[in-house]
Amino acid sequence: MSSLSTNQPTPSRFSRLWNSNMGYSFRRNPVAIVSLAIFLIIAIASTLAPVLAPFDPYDPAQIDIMNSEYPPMWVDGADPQFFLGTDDQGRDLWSTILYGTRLSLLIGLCAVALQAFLGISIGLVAGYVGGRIDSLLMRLADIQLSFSTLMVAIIFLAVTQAMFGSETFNQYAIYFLIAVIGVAEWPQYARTVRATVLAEKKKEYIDSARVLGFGPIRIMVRHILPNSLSPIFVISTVQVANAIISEASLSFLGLGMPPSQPSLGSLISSGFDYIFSGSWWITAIPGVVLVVLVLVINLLGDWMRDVLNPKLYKG
Amino acid sequence: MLAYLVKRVFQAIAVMFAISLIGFAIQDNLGDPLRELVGQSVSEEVRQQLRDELGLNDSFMTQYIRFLGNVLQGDLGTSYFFKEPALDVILKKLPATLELVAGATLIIIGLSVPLGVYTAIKPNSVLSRIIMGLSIVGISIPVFLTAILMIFVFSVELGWFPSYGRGDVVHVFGYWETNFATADGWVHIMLPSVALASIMLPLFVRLIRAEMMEVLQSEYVKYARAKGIRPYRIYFVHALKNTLLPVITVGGVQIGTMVAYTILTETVFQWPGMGFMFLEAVNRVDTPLIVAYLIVVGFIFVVTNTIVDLIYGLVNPTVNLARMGA
Amino acid sequence: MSLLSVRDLTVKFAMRDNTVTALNQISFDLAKGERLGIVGESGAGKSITGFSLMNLLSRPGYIDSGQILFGGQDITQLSEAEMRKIRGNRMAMIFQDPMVTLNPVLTIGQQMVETLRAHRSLSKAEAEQIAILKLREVYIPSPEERLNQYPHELSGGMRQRIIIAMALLLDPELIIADEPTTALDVTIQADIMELLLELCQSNKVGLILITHDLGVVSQMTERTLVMYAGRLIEAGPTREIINDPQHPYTQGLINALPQQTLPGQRLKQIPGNMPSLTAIPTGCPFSPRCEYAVDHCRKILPEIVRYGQVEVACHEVSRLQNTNFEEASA
Amino acid sequence: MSTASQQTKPLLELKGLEKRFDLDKGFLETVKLRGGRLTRERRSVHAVNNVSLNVDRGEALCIVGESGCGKSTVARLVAGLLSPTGGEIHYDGDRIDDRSRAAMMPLRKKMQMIFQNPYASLNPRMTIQQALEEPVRHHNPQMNRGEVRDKVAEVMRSVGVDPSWSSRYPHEFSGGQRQRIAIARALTVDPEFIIADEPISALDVSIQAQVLNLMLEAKDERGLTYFFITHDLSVVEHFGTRVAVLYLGTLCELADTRTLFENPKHPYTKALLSAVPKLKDEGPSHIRLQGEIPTPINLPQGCPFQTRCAFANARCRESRPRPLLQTDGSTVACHAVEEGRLDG
Repeated sequence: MSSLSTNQPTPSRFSRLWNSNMGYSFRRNPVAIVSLAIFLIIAIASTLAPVLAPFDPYDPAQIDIMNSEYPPMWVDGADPQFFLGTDDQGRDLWSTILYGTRLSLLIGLCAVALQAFLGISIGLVAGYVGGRIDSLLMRLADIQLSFSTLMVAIIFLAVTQAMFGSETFNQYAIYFLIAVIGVAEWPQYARTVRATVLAEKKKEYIDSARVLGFGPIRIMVRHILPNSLSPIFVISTVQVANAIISEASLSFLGLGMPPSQPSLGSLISSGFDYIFSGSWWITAIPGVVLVVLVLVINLLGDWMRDVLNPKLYKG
Repeated sequence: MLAYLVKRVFQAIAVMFAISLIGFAIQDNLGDPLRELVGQSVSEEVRQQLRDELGLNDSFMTQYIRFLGNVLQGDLGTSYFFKEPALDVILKKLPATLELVAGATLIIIGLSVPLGVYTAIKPNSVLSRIIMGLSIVGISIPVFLTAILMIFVFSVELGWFPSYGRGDVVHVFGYWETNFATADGWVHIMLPSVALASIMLPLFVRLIRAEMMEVLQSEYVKYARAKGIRPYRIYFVHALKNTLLPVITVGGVQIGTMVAYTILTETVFQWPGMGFMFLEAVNRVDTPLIVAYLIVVGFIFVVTNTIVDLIYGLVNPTVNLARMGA
Repeated sequence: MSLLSVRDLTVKFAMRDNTVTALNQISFDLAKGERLGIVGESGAGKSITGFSLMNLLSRPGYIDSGQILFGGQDITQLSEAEMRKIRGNRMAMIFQDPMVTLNPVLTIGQQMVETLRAHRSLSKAEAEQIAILKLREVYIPSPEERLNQYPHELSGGMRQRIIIAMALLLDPELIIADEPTTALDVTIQADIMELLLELCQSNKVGLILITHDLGVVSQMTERTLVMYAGRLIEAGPTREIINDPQHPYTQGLINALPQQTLPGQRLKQIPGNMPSLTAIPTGCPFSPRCEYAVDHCRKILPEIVRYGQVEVACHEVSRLQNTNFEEASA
Repeated sequence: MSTASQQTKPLLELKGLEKRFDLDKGFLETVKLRGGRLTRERRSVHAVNNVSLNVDRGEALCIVGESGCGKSTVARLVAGLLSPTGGEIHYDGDRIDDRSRAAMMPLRKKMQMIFQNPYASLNPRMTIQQALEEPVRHHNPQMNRGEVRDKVAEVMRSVGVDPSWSSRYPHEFSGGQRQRIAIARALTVDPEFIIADEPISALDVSIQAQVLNLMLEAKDERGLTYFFITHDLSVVEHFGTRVAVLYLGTLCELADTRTLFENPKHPYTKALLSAVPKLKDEGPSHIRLQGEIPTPINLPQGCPFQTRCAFANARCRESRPRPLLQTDGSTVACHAVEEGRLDG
């Protein structure tokens, strides 16, 4: 520290990141590298689904029920047209999985974006303003959390489905899913953000900003928020993984994406009926994709937690 | 302590009140009780008359207060499908679900503490790495997929365990029939409990490990070492108690999650519990049953959470201090 | 024979890509019942010295080389189980912050009894009797009641007294106190220090007092070690070191105190900062901040050399001393 | 300094300053079961009790006391970070404690604060340049980029920090350097009054001297007035022109530094002075205080120091002593001093 050399060029943002603690630990961590690679492959492949998929699973003209339940290539009785086999309705499994993964990821990311928006705003306000508003918001968060997202989502979706009827529900299922997963999980963000805001607020640089006469919004956005980012990053990864699982679980129960527009969860669900008759692949292959996707996100989250080591809200 | 108790109970009542309001709103908007009562063939005049008699034309508040009054007396309406009081239908299914939750809880408590403590004490051992690796795989597999996988492996391929139902149950009292009295019952409850535990167990192992590792870094653990206390006493007397305090609160929240997951496991294993019944009720648009389920499950959540909070207050010697502000 | 004899103790920390030397060839002795002060600023390695003596370094720190002879036995060679028999029994430690040293979920009684029973086969009742006796020795009012209290029910000063009582439970030969009063108020600090001094004298216990406060060292100890950047730079009788410091760093440290300058005048500051352990300069580690430093100092590490009652690691002092000796002998 | 009126008007005046922190968050917590009956009790921490003092232009007033004596609370009240429960704060003749944030703005340029922990007083996500530019821009919106940059460079040089380091983040600096930067940040708005809350107690001895010297220089060069909070009496003796001793939020003694150190009058001041370990001491020789410090939640009736004071009598236990002016110009709040009981 005492030997600070002067006149050193300011390094670029990327090289700062690459040479930072985070960059270093990433380069040294094969699990993180492989996880990120797999995640990127899945994300890119599913984004490019319309290009990569040989069939369009949403187009009834391309589906022939006579093609149903062909096993994957490496099993006897396969049809070389269908690389991973076909499902019970005769859809090409490879194409359906690509589209399904796209849906699952989309719902997961959008739901987390909604959670983050709600939770961060509420958490910032609760933490910074404090007092009665804070205790009220946090009480609400506690109660919301104690009811478990899945429970809230199941009841909400069940009632909506019953109210609107299956057809209308299926049409708007994607929005319902994003809304319910997004709204039900805001306390995760709100509590974490609030806890960091409270911790940061005690630090003297906030007092210093107040003595310098800065307004509350400037302090919240310019000073507190940038210092609350690491826990937000860490829980975001975990939340994406959880949102994908929640979506899959809801679709599995028939309360999410309809079989005509299947996400990974609904694909697994439709395959479940055929597991006893030996057509394991309709369940197993989407299942493996789902687990791998969630696993790599969780592994990245774990790595990030180790590196950033934020104080997360407990209990 | 008194203020704390009053506050908690007060809050629990407020939450139950909110749940009943939601329940009533659902009942009010979902399904037409007349259709269930008289069918389509009755004239509009008779319908209006029936509506008046049933109080369906009263104001929202009047209807809600009547609903609340009925709920407090244990009358949650009559199931359209079973033609029985909804509460009875649920109470018949409740023991199956509670036994499933109990089985899973036993597995979780029995395994998470030793595994969490072990991985915290020996973070670099091969076994710890395997446990931590499995735990992250564990939280990445949705419960229903674990359940399907287990059915496929243990029922379809190996044929060791049955794939559905409760098997032989023994009547205990009231509506209570237990799985834990016969060998067949044990065999049937095995897979569903393990499946239900599969997502919570890794979560708890990781939580206990993280807490324990933090506690092991604390000054008072260093001090205990400096006093020459044996490692096992440090781990299990000094560290574990401090570790479990935050785990208790998280555990309370997770009970709610577990009840939600019973819907998934019960569906896969066709376990005749509340969750399975609820999903069927949803498909049949059996509104009174849906509302009754909501209220019963809400009640279970609120009661367990309140109890967990009170236990935390009793176990933690510093809780009083925190409130004294000293 | 000395109670404790440290020879060339070197402690390293395994870092990301290299190892950092936190203690570099420290040697000193402590006679039975002697009180020794270790002075230095943060990062000098004084706390690490304390923990090394208890063989309690935690990862990534480890003793790289050297010996710690305690009662003639090299404790760096002992197994964990053998070491445990010494800790808390023959050698006790007092930590810095009494607010976090005691376990919050165990009562004072439980924590005192377990210490006794870890080393002696006593019944719980017998152990409690000893605990009450020791609590009385540190002037804790109504000790019987304290046994059933939790730490958070007591003030910081009270807790530090209890920790001192715990250190004395098994009549140790040596107490290592790591900044025992830094977290406490001045008036409480004075009480605790007086108590510690009184108990060490009356029980003939050796004391190693680790502190940054030269005033405390002056009051409490017979001999003093001054540390800088992981090295011992000056050692000797406390009076000598306070009244006539030899090493430029020790001089600077004493002269920088406000009471050494007239009010309102500029203080005699030492320029610069202590080097971080990852970037210790070659030669004398103090040379970049030293007003007497010459080229020689920046290249060659000075050995610690004895002159009369004190030992100093400084080229400049050696030069002056040698000329003095030459003059004296001439 | 030019006219007599300016000399007599104090820069800062605290009049009967009070601060209480309520401990009970909701109505329910105030309800207690006492002897089988429900009663309502409000508990609050009495952090500052009826403190009155003046700070004159150009002086360095030191507030001393032990932890929990309310010295930091006084500093935060003066800085406007807290609002008082009672009493008034006047700055340059104007009342400031009841002002809105907007009304405080002009004052923010005149009054700045330096904090204890240099590791927490700089925003870790801002470079030094950003941290120093922010206040300059905020208070001088008319300045252009170049002027702002020049101002920052000038201030950095004046505290002995190389301006070429300005693109670095706080974690790249040592504690002493950070404290210099924190001082620089306060100086960017050219204040006349600095509240310093234990600015050196988190630093090493050799660095403490550097920072104290810097603050003395800034005082001479910029004509600063200091409100200096510390627990370290040797720093007070060196730095302060006058000293106020606080105990449990109450003013015990207020005197010129010289007078206080040569002739302390309040029994607590005496004990405090004797407890400081001196370099040439042969073993401890302090005045031993009896008893426990009461918590500021349940302050005893009468003198707050009575539980530890060797001279406390019935009067001390009943009525709280008022600060009285002594012949040598100091102010002491003690019945025993008033009655002359200590001299015997």
